[in-house]
Amino acid sequence: MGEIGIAQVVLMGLITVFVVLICLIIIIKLMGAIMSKAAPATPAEAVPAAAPAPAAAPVATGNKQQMVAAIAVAIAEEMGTDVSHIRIHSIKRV
Amino acid sequence: MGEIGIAQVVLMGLITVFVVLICLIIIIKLMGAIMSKAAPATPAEAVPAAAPAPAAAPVATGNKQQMVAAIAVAIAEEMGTDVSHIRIHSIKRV
Amino acid sequence: MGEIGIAQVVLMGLITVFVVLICLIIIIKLMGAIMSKAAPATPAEAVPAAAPAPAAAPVATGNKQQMVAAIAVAIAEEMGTDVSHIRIHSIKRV
Amino acid sequence: MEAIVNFLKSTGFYLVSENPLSLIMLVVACVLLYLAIVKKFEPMLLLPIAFGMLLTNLPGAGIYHAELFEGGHVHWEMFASGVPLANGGTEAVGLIDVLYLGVKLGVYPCLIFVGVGCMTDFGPLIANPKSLLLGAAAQLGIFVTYIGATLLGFTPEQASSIGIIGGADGPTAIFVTSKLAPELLGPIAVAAYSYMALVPVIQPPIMKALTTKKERMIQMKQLREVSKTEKILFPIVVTIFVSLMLPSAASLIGALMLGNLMRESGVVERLNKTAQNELMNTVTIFLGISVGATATAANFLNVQTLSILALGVIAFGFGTAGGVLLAKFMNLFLKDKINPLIGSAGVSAVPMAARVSQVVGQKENPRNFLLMHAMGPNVAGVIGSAVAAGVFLALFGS
Amino acid sequence: MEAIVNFLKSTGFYLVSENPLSLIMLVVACVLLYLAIVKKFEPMLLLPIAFGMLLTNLPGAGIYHAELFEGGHVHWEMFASGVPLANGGTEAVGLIDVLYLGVKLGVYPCLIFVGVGCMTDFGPLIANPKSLLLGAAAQLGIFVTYIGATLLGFTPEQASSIGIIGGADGPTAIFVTSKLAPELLGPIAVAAYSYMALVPVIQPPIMKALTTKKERMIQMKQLREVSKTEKILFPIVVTIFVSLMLPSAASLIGALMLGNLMRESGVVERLNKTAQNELMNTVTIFLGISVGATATAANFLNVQTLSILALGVIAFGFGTAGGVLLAKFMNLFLKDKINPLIGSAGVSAVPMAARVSQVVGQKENPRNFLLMHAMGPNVAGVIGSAVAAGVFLALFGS
Amino acid sequence: MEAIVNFLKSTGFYLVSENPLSLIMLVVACVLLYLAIVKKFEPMLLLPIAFGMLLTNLPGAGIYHAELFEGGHVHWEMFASGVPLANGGTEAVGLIDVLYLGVKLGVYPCLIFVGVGCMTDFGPLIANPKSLLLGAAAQLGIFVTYIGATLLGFTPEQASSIGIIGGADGPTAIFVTSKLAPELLGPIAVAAYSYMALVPVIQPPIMKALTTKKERMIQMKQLREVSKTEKILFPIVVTIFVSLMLPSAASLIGALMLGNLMRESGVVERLNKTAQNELMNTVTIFLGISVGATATAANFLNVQTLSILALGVIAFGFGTAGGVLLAKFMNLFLKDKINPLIGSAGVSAVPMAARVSQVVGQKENPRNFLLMHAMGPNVAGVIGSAVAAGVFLALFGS
Ligand code: NA
Ligand code: NA
Ligand code: NA
Repeated sequence: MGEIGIAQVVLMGLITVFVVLICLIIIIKLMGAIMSKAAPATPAEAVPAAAPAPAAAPVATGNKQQMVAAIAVAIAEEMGTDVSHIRIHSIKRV
Repeated sequence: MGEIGIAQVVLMGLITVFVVLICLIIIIKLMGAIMSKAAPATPAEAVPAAAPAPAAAPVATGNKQQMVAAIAVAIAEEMGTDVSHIRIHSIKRV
Repeated sequence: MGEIGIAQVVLMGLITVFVVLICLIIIIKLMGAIMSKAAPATPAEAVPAAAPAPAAAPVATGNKQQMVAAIAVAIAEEMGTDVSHIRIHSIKRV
Repeated sequence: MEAIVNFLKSTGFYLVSENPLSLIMLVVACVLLYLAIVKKFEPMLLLPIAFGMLLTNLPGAGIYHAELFEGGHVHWEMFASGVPLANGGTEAVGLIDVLYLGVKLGVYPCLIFVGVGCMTDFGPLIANPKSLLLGAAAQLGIFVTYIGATLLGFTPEQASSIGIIGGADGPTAIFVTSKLAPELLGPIAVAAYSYMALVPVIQPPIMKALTTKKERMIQMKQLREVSKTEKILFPIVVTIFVSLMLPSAASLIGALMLGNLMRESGVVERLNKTAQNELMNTVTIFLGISVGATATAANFLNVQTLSILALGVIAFGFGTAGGVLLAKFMNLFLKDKINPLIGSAGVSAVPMAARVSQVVGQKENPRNFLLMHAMGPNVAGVIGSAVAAGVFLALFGS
Repeated sequence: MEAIVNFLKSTGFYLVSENPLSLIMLVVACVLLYLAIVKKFEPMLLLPIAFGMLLTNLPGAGIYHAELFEGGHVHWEMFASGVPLANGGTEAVGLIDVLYLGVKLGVYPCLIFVGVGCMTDFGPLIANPKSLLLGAAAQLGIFVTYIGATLLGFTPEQASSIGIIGGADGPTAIFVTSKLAPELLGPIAVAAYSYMALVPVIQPPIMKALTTKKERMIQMKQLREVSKTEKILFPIVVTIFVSLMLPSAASLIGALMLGNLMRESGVVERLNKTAQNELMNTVTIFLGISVGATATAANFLNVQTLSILALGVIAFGFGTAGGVLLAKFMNLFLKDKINPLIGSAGVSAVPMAARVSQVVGQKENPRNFLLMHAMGPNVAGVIGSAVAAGVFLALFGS
Repeated sequence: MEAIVNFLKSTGFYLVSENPLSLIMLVVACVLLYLAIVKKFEPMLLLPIAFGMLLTNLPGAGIYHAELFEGGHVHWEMFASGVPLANGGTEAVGLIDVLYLGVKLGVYPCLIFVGVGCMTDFGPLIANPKSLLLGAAAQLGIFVTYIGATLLGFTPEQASSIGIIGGADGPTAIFVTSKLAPELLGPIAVAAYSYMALVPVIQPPIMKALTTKKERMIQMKQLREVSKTEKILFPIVVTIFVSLMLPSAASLIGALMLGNLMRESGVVERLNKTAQNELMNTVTIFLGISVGATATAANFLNVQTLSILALGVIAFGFGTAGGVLLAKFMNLFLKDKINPLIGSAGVSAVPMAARVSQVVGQKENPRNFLLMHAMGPNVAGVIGSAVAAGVFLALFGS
């Protein structure tokens, strides 16, 4: 782009950064406004991307409460540690 | 490097290997000497790279027997499968 | 391969697919016949590629308390180290 | 002042005004993201494909340059010196240009097939080798679609690539298309993965239309157990035999069976795990965004794409019908009847199509468990499509 | 006898006598290893960088050849036939020559950004979009440094690369530098990662100097909860909007947001995990040693490097000040006051800078929890730096 | 009709009739698969190698084309435009063509060495540096084999590559061979990994023949504890010193020590894990099938291969003897006697050879625990072989 002064670069840079980020503010606010109208906010915390808790539910039968707790904790934390894909196929009483 | 005889290659090779490795002996001994002077040896075993031991405490309470079974199964499978995919096919009362 | 009609392509394609897969049927049957002659079938289910179950057995016996500690440490480390390397640094009586 | 004008002229908003079709492509990409995320249409591939489509259609972004691969060749000199621009300058190659090399050189689909092989249990197929006939019959859709595409004016190379959609195997479709008709990669990949996700919608009506209630209630004998030795020999024997019959299918079959051998041999568990997890995931990301990136407005927004989407449904439909009908035909001769519902699983789309057989069967007869029986034709269909792909590559490959 | 002499002449000890500066570089590499291992200065990158620096400065080792990338081009023919030596022979390409291709073609920084996106929660930013202003203001350091570097005689391309150090984002700095001033990759990477590690030392005095005790004690309202839908839409919307505004920022923003979409969509968990773990770790190793390898004695041991190290501090300092001062300015108009300490987090250096805000804030007011509030400007700073990078690439990119 | 004839002529069965030797190679590949799977001979590498050998010998499959790498160069133009065929057409590059680039450019062996470094504990070597002498003596096999190979008519480059089999380090052997005599990659890799698996068969008779019962019963003093600092300094110091002494060994030693530094530093645990798991596994698969693919009938089915297999045993045997004999010689001067059984571990083949020392020792004296003492020479052997490799590369490298 040929000759371009220091001041021009700095001004153009700062202005661009501010303009782009201010536009993003507006976009986010619009998005939030539409969301809150469209639906009564379902908070992300209540629907986390990976929700290990429900997996415990079917297990929570019988009098094995503590065992269930232990397994659930171990598994849940295990899931937290990156290793992936826990499947409890069945827990049988003998 | 043009013509080079078999004997030359073999001699040069063996000599180089021995010289380099003998120098390494000297270097390691020097390093050890400096270390032992610099500080009263902190053995590696005492300062393991990653020592998460404290996390064990909260687990070691509560109803032992059932927890043992649950956790033992979890560990066993973990060890067997090495990286991922924990599947509890069945848990039997001990 | 120059000019080749639609019908030719379709016929050749379907015939090839069927011929190849029918040959595979014959090969599999032959293989099965040889197997059943060679040895009294050792079912795959009985010798799974990765059989972690036995590992649980030795764990489920003996002095419970120390085992809890040991296992708890193992789990804790497992959690801390994310993927592999189970190292039991110490097993203390609780 | 002039600088500012230049700057504004370089924004995407200005460039969009020159190429407004890319806006439509952005909408298409967002629709695909919606299908992937909300409708859960094969998200593992559709999400990266859709994002690649989005990135490639951002005017001026320069993340993918089709010029680098024009004429079926890789233009290394441009990788070295940059891509020439209209204004005489050059632009550095972008991220997806580099990633696309793996598609162009046929590496990604093969590596994904190694991972698929690691995850596939051919046991049900070995236990019931007749399944292979159903897996063969379900390739009918491929060839019917080939006819249709040719009649619609596609070249034989393009018609082959479109036909392979009916194989319901993403990697096979992408492998063939990248060799024979790379200009159609975008629409074919989108069609293949979308219809795979739609298998539970497309198949049941066809399955019900072609079978009687009595047929759907047929219960099948339990499968025999398969020895470990057979499972280990299977991938070796199949690789050798199929590759000798049809050398052009060797890459796909070889990759699939290498993975399966790593699985069944049990002696390379570390490699098996990496191949089916991290390696496959990495390649899936790279493959998805690269394939998506070929879907530029020029390549995607034309009547061809609509034809491909229409032909794709035909492919899945005829494949389903082929499998079901051959099962009915086989029942004329068999003592132990086959439930024709497992025939539809021959289109592959592993394991979705097998589950559809199970669900449809259980609706008629709640005690009917067809899943394992359907897994036979299901995995046979993968081999069948690879063979069909080999035929096309042998006939039309350069 | 002659053979022995030849052999001795080929040892590094002899070669060192011809190029004693490489010894100094070995010392520098060891100092960096010390900082990485003992002082824990961003060891994930500084350790590989330092080791790459060590390898490249071993005379005669031939692990990296700058000639392969001279003139901004990749010389494929040398990859094929070896690198010509002074004595007329050729030498095979080395390990880092191959790995460096990923830097040269801009692949590694983008892939790392995919991983960063997978690990970044933009929730606090969406909950409090005003954070973006602080993230913008903290880019002040970039432009102040640009001025300084230009006045010191650096070319505009070099000055831009040096300025981006102030963005406190490693991948962004390396991406821009590899495009605009690859000869400065070594010192710029070292400066960027060292100062990121020094954020807890550089920032607090500036933060305290520019704020009153009362300001530092301001408590902020708890952030609202952000819906999953907003989190999913965010990466898509930002990619499209920013890329249309500034196409040259599309690669970085697109890669970051692809990763974030993989995270937030929740439907591609396998891909998300691989992208942020194994893929990112692999690329980090390759990137680190490649970047380190560019730091040869000729490139590193000159007054430029000292200038860059000095300018780097200026960049971080002015960035910190910019964020803090804008927060104070905004407080003139806001009813719910912002604690200006969170402004400094706008330089990114995620999540270190946010933690600094928390620590400094808690020292004045033990019940003050600024961490989540500081995460907003913190992640906004990543976007801000990518935008600033886009401006430089648009102005000075080939 | 003609089409069908053409089609039949393209099948592998027809092509086999023109090149029946490939059938023999398929049998060889199956034998190797048997050794890998049933006999568990180093399956991690032998299984991929054998499968690569199988794929490359399927006539017409076109998965690997030796022409792409003819004359020691990489022919990029063929990667771009396809491989010319006899009939004037071209064929697209295959999967293994692309994967082989990593061997050709020397990347895979180095990356595997990074992983090996991550898994190696040099503690026993640091605790007992005398081990290095045993690790040096065990390289005797390399040079004896070099003499033998030269006398059998091999070129010095080939003889070097064959000799390195005696180093009992797969990556080192493959690195040297890919640089000096790529045409021998197949047989050398097969020999190296087979004999490594056969260490428990080859070594014990030699060890017993060269030692007295009394010597085998020697108990050694427990090793001192090694400080963390020493373990961290070791890889840095070794890299610098060995690379300055012998620049041509820098790639191998540098890669090994980078991995070891990542392990011992403890500050880059994520990188350490990926390098020794997923990265290493991926590279192992790619390396194995690429190396196997070079074993075409023309390259493998000749008297050279038999010579190489014979020379390989000689290499292992003399290496074992060298280590044992030097230990005995050292005992003439030492107060604390060395058990000469640990000398054999100097051939590397980590950790198999060390286990052999332990087993043979315990047979004479059940309370004798030699494993940790044998680990010293064992890991020293890895350094020793890399140094020997460096000598050959310095003398005969282009
Ligand atoms: Na199929
Ligand atoms: Na920033
Ligand atoms: Na060795």
